[in-house]
Amino acid sequence: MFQRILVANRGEIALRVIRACRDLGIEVVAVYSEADRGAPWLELADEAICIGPPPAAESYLNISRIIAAAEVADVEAIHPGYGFLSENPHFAEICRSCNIEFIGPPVEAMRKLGNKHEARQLAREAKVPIVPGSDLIGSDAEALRVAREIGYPVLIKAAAGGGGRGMRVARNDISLQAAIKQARAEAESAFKDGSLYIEKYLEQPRHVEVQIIGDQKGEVVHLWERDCSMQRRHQKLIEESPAPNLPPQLREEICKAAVRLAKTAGYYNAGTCEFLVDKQGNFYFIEVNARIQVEHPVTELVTGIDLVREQIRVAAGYPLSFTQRQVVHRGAAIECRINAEDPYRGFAPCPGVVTRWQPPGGPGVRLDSHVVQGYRVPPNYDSLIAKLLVWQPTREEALAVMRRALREFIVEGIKTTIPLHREILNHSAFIEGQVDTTFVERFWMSGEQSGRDAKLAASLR
Amino acid sequence: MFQRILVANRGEIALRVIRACRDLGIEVVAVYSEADRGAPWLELADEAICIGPPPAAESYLNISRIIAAAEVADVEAIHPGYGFLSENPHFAEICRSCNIEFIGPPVEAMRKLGNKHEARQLAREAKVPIVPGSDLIGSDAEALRVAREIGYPVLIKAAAGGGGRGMRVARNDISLQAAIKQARAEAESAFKDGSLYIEKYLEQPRHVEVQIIGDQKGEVVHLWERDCSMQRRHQKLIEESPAPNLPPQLREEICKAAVRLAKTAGYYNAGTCEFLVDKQGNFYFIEVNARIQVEHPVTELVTGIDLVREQIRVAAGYPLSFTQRQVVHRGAAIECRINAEDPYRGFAPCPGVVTRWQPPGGPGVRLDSHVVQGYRVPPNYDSLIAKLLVWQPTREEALAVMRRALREFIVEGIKTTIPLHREILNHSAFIEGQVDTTFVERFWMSGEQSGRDAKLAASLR
Amino acid sequence: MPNTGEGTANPFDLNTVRQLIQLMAKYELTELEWRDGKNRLKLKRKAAVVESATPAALPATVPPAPSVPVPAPPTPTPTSAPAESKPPKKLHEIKSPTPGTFYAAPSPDAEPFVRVGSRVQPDTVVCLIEAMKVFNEITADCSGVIVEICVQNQQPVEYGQVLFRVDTSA
Amino acid sequence: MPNTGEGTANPFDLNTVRQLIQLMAKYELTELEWRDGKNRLKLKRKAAVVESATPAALPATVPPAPSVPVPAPPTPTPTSAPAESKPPKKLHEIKSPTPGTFYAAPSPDAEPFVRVGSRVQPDTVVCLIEAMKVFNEITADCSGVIVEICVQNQQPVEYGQVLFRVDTSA
Repeated sequence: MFQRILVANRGEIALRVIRACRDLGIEVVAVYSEADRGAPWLELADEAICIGPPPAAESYLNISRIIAAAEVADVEAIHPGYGFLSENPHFAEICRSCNIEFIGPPVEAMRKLGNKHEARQLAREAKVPIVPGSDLIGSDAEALRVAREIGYPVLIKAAAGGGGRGMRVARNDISLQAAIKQARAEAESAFKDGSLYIEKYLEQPRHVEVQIIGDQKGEVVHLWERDCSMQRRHQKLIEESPAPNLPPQLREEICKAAVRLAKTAGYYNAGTCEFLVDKQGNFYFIEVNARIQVEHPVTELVTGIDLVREQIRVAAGYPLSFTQRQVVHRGAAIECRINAEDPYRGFAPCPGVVTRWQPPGGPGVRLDSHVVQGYRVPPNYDSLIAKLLVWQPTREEALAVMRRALREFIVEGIKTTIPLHREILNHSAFIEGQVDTTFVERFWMSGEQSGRDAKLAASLR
Repeated sequence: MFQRILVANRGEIALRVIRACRDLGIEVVAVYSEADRGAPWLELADEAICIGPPPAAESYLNISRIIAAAEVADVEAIHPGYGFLSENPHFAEICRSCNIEFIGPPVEAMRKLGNKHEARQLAREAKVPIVPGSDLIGSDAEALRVAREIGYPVLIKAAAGGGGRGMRVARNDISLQAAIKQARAEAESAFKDGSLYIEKYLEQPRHVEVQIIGDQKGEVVHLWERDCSMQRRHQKLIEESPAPNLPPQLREEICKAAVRLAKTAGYYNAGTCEFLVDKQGNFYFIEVNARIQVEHPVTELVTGIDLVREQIRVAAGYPLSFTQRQVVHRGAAIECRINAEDPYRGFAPCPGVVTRWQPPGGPGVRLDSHVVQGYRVPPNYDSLIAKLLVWQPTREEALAVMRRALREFIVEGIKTTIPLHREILNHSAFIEGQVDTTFVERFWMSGEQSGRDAKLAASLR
Repeated sequence: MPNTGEGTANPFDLNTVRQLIQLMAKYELTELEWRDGKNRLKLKRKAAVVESATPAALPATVPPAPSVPVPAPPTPTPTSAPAESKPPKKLHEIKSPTPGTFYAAPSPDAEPFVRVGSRVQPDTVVCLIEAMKVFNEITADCSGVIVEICVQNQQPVEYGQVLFRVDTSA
Repeated sequence: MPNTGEGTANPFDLNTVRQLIQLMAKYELTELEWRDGKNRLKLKRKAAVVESATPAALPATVPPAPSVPVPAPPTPTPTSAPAESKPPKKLHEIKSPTPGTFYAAPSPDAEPFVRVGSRVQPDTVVCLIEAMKVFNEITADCSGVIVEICVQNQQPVEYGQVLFRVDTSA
């Protein structure tokens, strides 16, 4: 096993990895930018090294400085967390060429899965259904032909994209051409790669993803699914497992498809296969997230398996510590993402000093957060400040416990998504498990709703 | 189901019951003494009623004021928590005579089990082994005869006792007579009942207890055992489940004995049968705690069953929501009691203002605490301020996670037992599961150890 | 909403500060502190001992709110609000010795024990508090005139809740 | 320490501060504090000790210490401690532009690039920082005399860590 690991990340996921290392008895080195100097999670690392100024490009995204820190700190492996360099195959390659294990998948699999076109090819190979659509599109004429073939509405997506950037919906020939132009420009500026593809646009689909993990001996298992349909602008707000109202056979099929795809890609370590499920019960592969995900604790709660520790173990060359049969899904878990944002003003980021921090607790509650009272949320990075999770034997009980925990959770000094979550947890569509990926936009972000809902939110204290 | 419940308690257990009510959708009324005015858990109740001045006798122990509050608040049931009136059959009787359900066992069972002599009689009836010894002793001459019969060392105990008061060990005829005199005086002053009995004193036994719960239809199940051998002066410090190194057959026998005893006593609702286990693998019934216990969350973590909610359900007349077969023990859980005490000065109470409160979190951690930053621990009541719990698939992992959580836990302004727990979690005897009930006295409370250990503790930060 | 606090609004402006400073000079204050998060006000004038001719407008005795977030206890009885307004003279408060139900009169049809303006002696019964079916007679325990009845007939009360105010100087 | 801060919006402008200072002088204030996060205001006039007429030494802009417990960052390099002691004159600090390993000399047997007392120009190479097998030449970027070498040969350094202090007035 590794003796010493470096965490190339910040905030809650840095703390999560630090905790996993402590639990495994591994020494852990944190790196930080000047914006995070004195941050509370650094105290829990065995060593902390400043790697640059606040801009991520000069610190958390700066490969040479992170490698330099890893060499200076004499670590055997780097955990990249999520975001930043976690899905950068070049970084993984450099780590390994410096004899530092990258705690993540093999470079080749990252490369292939990181490109949507190649990922679709892999899915075809693995007989995993994909959204009907093109391969890469060349001319506008070709796009038009393809769009007509698969039928409107269609979605135009950047091959190198993510997080909703470079995505456009077109509902007819005219809007298609405008959409292609916009998407290409956006993709070029964001990813320096204007390649696009077109696919069938699914109306009000559900987002279901499968957690997988594999070892370096070729064994891959799934840890069942998560439903992440509660999104706003392709950013997840709430995740849960099991996916409500998912027929057992469909569930089984999706999970098996994820394993097939991972094996076909030669994948190891943790990853997530994302699918869309339409109202007819068809499922379509969309992408693989080749890293640990924000919402991984949902799966930890229903399986009792610690995913980050398992990531470290398989990166060190150990075989998986459990078989597929030993992965038992039990009860129901829900995660609410608490962001430093004002949900009633378009989710505007709200960095600042947390003057009061009174987290919930008691039975069934897990909180992953790097925040302490007095912590200043810096404006430079992601707005996620806490992941509030509950586990209960049934979904109904989990909803009740989440409501209770949200009520107990008091944050002052900055705005958060807590009041929005209180609303959602009382919304019949969510309670009944009938949410699709357009839910938040339709119910909370339309102009005429916001006034009423702000009042409602206030009344929910 | 009840619509509205009153919690006749304070601190963490009041909060625990409030949480259970929220989770069940039941309205909850808190009562408080003037010492607890403005306490944080009161905010989470639907209503809070002041019942008296700080002394417990005039507030939390004052039956007529609590009943008056219950009538004024129009509740259907009272949850007594632990301590205070929880094991007072007279209180239970008054509640029920006022048409307010007492969330606890039947009065008759409480009466019998509350008297050690009658409890031993019940155990004999149920064929549950008891510590060899007398029934009640009359004259000193009789005591001498009994002591010689069962063999020294012997323990003299108050029939109405608890918490170690009225207890004495005697190792020969001479010390026996002095011990009886002292014990009788202590018992008379503490319980207004000088009745004593003598029993075999077990050297370095382990404390193993079984959680049971029954419904009003006569069904009783056990939820497996807890090991609470880590005590100081008969006050538990650490509890865990499963009991380490307990042979499976013995474990099964003890659990079945507990159910037999409860059924014989006509018991329902939650309760705990306490046993001593000697080095030869014999077990002896000591007493029944006819209430929810401080350490009940240990059992909740390994079974996934919420005991307080189940208490409320069975009090409302529902049958148990699970059968014995459905109670599945999974993994390992440990609880550390965090008290406002200075463990290096004889566990002297340390009330005062908590100027910094930074609780641990992340995977596997549960915290039950009524404390928030700025809270003032009043000097009037119990010193328990938090119960830190962990669950993991194995005991070894649970120990690691507990160490991590204790390291993260920062409390300033008052002294706590946190540094002592950090020491214990690194002590080989505890790690190996070889602790008996005399461990803390032998290792931490002897004079010559305290200096070294204070230093060691300081070095453990 | 007790658990949110008024937080962010209400920043200072120069004009406010100027007026404060002028007040300080006029009344010879040596110190003035003023927070808002959890309200705090602190004023000092020359030596704290020399209280001399108290300038009227200074709320010198405002107790600083605890720096700790202490929620206001939920009161089931909204009528206790008048307690906040400063009573004028020597007022004695008659408080409830137990949680229970307040009865202003010995029976539904009877006259109330006392009204505002009633003169009471220490042993005058002023009301009944029912707790556990027992009607406890509450006596005034002071001499004076009832100036306020703080609760309504048949209202539930807490331990220590103010029932009456009596002007003992009348 | 970046994560305590004085609160987000509304920094002062020169005009406001000027007027505050004038007010302080006019009304003989000795102290004025003004926060905004959770609003705080604190004014002192004259002083309990009677500090005579010294309107000069007004600590008008002293930032209040954070009330928040902020942990000190763990430093892997104990030798940075001298940084605490106030340097005497105009000192320029040469900092590491990257985490890496500090080399005082171009090769193990060679003389160090500089010693205490060495005079440097902006383009004088003062050390090497090795990161990812690349040896980066660090230049003085100022003119003056080396008065302190803050790290030892082959010591690991962080980004921004002070390597040398240069007296630029020498």
